[in-house]
Amino acid sequence: MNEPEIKERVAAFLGEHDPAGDRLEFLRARFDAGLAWVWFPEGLGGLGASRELQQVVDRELAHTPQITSGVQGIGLGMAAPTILAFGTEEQRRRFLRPLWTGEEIWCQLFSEPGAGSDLATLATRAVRDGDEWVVDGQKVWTSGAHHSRWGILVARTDPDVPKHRGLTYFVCDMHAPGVEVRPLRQITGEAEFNEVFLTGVRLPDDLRLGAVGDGWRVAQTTLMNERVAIGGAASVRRGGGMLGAVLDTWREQPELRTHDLHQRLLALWVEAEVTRLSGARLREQLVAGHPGPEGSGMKLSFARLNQALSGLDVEMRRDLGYDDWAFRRSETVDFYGRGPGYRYLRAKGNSIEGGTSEILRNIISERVLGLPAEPRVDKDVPWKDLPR
Amino acid sequence: MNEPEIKERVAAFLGEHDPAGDRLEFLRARFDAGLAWVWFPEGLGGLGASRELQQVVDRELAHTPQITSGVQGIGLGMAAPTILAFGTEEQRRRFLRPLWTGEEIWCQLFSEPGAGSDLATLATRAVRDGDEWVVDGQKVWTSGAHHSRWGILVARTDPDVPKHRGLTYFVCDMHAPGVEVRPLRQITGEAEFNEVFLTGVRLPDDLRLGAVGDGWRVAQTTLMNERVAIGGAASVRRGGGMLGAVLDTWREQPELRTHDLHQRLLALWVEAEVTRLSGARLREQLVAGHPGPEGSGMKLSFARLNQALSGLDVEMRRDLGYDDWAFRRSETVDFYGRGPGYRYLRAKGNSIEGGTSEILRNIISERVLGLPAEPRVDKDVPWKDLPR
Amino acid sequence: MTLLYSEVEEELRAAVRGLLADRCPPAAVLRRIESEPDGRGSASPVYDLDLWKTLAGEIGVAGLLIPEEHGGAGASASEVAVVLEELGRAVAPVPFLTSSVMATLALLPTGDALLGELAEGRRTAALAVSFAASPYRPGRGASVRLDGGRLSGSVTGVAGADVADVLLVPVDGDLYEVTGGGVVVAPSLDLTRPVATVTFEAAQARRVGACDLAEVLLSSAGLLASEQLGVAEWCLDTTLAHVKERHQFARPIGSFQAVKHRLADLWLDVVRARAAARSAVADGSAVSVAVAQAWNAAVAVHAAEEALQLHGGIGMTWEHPVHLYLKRAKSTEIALGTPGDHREALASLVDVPGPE
Amino acid sequence: MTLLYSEVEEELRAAVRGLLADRCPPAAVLRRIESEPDGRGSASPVYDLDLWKTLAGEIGVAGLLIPEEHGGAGASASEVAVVLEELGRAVAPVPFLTSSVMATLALLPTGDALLGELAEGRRTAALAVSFAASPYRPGRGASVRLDGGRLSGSVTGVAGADVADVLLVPVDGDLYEVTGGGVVVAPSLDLTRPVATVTFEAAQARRVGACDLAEVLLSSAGLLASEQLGVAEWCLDTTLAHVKERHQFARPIGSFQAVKHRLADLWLDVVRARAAARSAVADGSAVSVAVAQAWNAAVAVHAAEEALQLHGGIGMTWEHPVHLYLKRAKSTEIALGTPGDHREALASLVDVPGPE
Repeated sequence: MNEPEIKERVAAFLGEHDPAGDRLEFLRARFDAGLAWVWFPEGLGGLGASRELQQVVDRELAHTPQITSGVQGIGLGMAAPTILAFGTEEQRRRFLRPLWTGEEIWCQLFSEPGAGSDLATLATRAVRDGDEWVVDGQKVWTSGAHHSRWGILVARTDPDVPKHRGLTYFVCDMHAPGVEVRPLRQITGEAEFNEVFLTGVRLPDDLRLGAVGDGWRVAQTTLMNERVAIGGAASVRRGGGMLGAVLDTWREQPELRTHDLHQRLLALWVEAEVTRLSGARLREQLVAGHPGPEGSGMKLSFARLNQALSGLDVEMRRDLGYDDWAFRRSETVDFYGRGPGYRYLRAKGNSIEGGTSEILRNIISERVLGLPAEPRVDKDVPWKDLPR
Repeated sequence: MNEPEIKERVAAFLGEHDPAGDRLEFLRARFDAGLAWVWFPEGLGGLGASRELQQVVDRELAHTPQITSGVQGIGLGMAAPTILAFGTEEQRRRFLRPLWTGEEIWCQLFSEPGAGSDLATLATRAVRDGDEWVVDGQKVWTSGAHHSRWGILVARTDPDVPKHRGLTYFVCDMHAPGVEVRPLRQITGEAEFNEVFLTGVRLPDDLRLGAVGDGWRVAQTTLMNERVAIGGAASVRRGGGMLGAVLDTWREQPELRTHDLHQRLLALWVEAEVTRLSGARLREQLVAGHPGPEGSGMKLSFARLNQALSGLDVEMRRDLGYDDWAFRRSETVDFYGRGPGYRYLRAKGNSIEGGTSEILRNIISERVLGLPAEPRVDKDVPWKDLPR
Repeated sequence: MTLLYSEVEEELRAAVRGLLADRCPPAAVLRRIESEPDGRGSASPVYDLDLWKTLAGEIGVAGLLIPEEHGGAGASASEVAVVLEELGRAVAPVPFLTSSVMATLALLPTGDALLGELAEGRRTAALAVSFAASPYRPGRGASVRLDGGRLSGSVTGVAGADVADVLLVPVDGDLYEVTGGGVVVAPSLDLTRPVATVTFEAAQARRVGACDLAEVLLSSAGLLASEQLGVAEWCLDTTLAHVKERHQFARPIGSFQAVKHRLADLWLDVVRARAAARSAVADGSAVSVAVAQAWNAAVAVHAAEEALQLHGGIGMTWEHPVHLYLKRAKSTEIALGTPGDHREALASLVDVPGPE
Repeated sequence: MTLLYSEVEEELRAAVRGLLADRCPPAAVLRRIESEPDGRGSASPVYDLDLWKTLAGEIGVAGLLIPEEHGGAGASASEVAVVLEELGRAVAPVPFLTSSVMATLALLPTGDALLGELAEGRRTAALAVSFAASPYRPGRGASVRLDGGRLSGSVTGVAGADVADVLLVPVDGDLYEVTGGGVVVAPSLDLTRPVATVTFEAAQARRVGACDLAEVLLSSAGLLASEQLGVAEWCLDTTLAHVKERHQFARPIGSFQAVKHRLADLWLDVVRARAAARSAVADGSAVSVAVAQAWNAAVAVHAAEEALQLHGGIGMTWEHPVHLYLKRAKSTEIALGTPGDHREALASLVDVPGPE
């Protein structure tokens, strides 16, 4: 399928469906027409076309009702590709359509208090009971859990084999008895995330994704898609982003300037700019079909920059205040709608969430630079015998 | 023995020996009077007194002929305490007197091209042949080897046991056939150090120090004394040392100043000052008899400061020149008699010589902070089977 | 002049630390924060006045700087510094720095009778000066003027005002005592020492005496370096304990070399912060204070940031106390001069002039 | 505008890299240095003129910037930059930057016939400007004046003068060709590109045309960023190879996490240096050049310093080539403006004004 053909399809679809009508009906129809994600197979919201063509569709449908990328992010970015890759035909048909239309929201049940960087050591148990699995454990850093219909869940089904081998991947019914969601307050005062307690939660075996014991491999698909999403080098304009927030104040309030701050700000301006240029170069490589390894570094760079800039911002303003400590849920990270104190605190999470900077440096040094791994002490030890 | 008593001894000694007479004779007499190092046993240059009393002796004899601490440094600081701790009575009597008077210069034959931070992996072999040992191997970073009479040598006598266990400590006769000394040119152009090639060097067994296979333990005594010497937190005045060299130029040539350099220089001034204060505090602790663990950090701090300051110096002067690349031997590090380029290059060695900064951080983290060691892969492996 | 701690100081430290361990563990501070999470309102329930009573009365910290003839202990800055280290270690919500250090330093030259009340801990004072002011710019944030013996104007970012019985207001070289000032606490970055805006509308004021505000702020800044040292020490110690305990990849995370090296470097920073803090109270000179502030303020922030990062996700949660230290550290980076201000002051103090 | 390398550029790179691997490995450069270790004397044997002949003539790098009508290749800065990357990677002792970039850039606007000779590599030129001058202060180190058609005065720190047949001297907005200048090479920090003092005593001079020296230095600085990238790349690659090979404690030292993390950070710096270098030649704007110089000069120094440290003792020896790169990197940190100069320039270029 090529660009003119796809444009024709969109035109035909628009001829049949009025964008000014019911939003949900329109979205469902778009899915059924294969215009949701064109690189998905036909019948599952796609046309089996190349991924680049999606941009054409999105352009053509820019002025029609849209899905809400924020709250649907985990479903779209992580659950969907995993269901596509490992789901049965039945699972794909059951889950993908309401996932895409936003009728069903998804969350991710991976991290645990004891399993962060070392996710494979997770302890949530799933024990088979006839046609069902009984799940017990605790998950953490689950955004959107409180309005999710489904969760992608990795649980331990065999503690007697080494850690990577005893895991199984499930779709967790967030409405099932025994699922308890509690907001997790962060240092910013608000709660973006949740803790999810699973107590005797019964999941039918047809909610299992992939084979028993194959959960680690299935989870890799999810995580690869997460990194793509986070490191996705969103286009930033020169002097924009977190730097822009600082520069606005700098320009508006000359009385705040000192030589110390000036020199540091100039150095950060340069670092932000070379990082921006790297992102631009990376996108050019992607477009040219030669994605480089540079992507692994973008998240690391932005975390450092955000932290340095937001720290400078607080210091520059000599602001001992804070905009609001109220404990409430927030759905998104509102860097620019909030005060400098919030930005400073929230940016601290940038080097932890979605892979700590330490883990990213490990990954770069081993996968990009080819440096040898450290001696492993957990390779062939049954999970239950690991020190913790 | 107390202060008045020792003063009396010195007075008596000075009554018998004319400081204006023959230098060597005076030094020998001082040794024989037990006033060389008073904490050594009687008959070996000392009086079995407490170490602090040495300061009294040194003060009283300040205007008499002195030993030359530079070229004798390794003998005095490293060989002597080791001979005292592990030598036979005969070895102590043979070596200590000419060592102290400077009649015999000593060098250290520890490091090898393949054994730097991991000294215990050294490969120089010593094979027993009757009453002698035959030594083959290569040592490196040996200062003063070219005018040394003796060297302290660690060699492998048993390759079939784990690395720490197969070593033996010797006194190497630097005049023996098969000892070849070559100057080792450094990046500064000059040669402070040597490579020493040992080819079929025959050492009688009575040059062995300590038991066969006990060389690692003996070497620890030497190395502990080395660290004390290097980390010795020499008293620096505020704004002195490497900082002083930069400040002189800064004050004399205002046209060199920029805001960038100014801010960096002020930050380094502060770092130099807090490091100086730490050294002062460390010395107070030593005097009070409570040496803290802070000493381990001094060498690390000074290496960083010297490197940052000398780098700033070159940049500030915008000096593309170099004072002298001539290849010649130098006995000491002449930081202030040479140009900024020399200081910049030579200071790079500060984080390598006498324990790299990486090794020092390992030591601090494990011995001071109590952090766990990394998994060891060489603990119980015979030396000959180690990967290299 | 010594950079070591005396035996008396170590005893004082032990007494304060023991009391705080018992009465003011981080969990207790967290509970106090929770009690009014949005920080709004005119009184700050965060202060533990029972604890303060014991500290001030039984251990006698409130009168440390006050001469014996005024009912104090006549102790030196060096002892006060040890108390500040311990209070920093505990982010203890008590008005020691604001009342027993800053307000007291302002009062001392006047010999006013209020000193006796402060020494006994019967009353608590605050200096109505912005915490963001510095020895080099003492008037920052203040717009108070004297008019017919009455004070009008406001001061922003005042620490300790919300817990003070008495406000001491410096105006044009003189110090005034005011009892009726409007104190409005704003949500503050530092949850354990909120700042307030203090407003006077023709408030009655008693002239207490002369006040060299820059000098008061300089001495306060020197002592603040010890509080920052305490904050950094807690962060280092707590992180060390965490990385020894926390396992990932079947190893304590403290056995990973990158973590070890960072902590070794941090330790070295803290070692030097200790020397700097001691030096600032040993001679109290403008140079020593500027050095200690330039170094320790940054070390405290860095230590708290490293602590948060090495705690991983748990460090981002409200329930773990590390954020209290980060917020305290970041606030004191601004308080009484930023590191950059103090470095700038050094330029002339130690003859490292800038360009032009 | 693209930040990628074109196919033509990659072919050019392959040709240059192949030749250098064959004719100019680090060991060969070291041997050339050894040939006159003290660096004194008027001619610098360090330059490899046979290699230069092949590069200039066979691969045709000398005429890259020169339009076809003057016998050059009429290529873009982007291609020149790729050559500089490779020459930086090899610290190749050839006068490409000084003759084919700096002198050529000065000549280009004049359309002078000398361009043809430079393009063919028959002659080599040097711009008699201090290597420590910058676009913001182009006259640094120079004191040449015109008097009755003759030049007098001197320029310190001139790179490439000792290997040049022709000196091009900018004086008061004009460019002069001089063949009889006194060139005295001083011992230089950069062993592979020594600097000289050039002295004129009423030297005969031919006016070639007008010269916007600041513009020439700006373009040169932008291209120098690619040489610095090459230096940094060699340092990173060589260090990676070393730490994979070198064992201590029965492990490759590259398996130690602290080493791995430092190299990951260094890699990220180099990745960004590549983007910065490409940007500087893609648009050649003052902003892009200042950014590339501010970043890449520092990255090259940092990469060389890390390389030395991670090579341990061997890195401190004359026989290992890492010092050639450290000396080159440190010299180019000063050349054509320090990172601080370029950041200062950005203050006005991108509206980040300083205090006052």
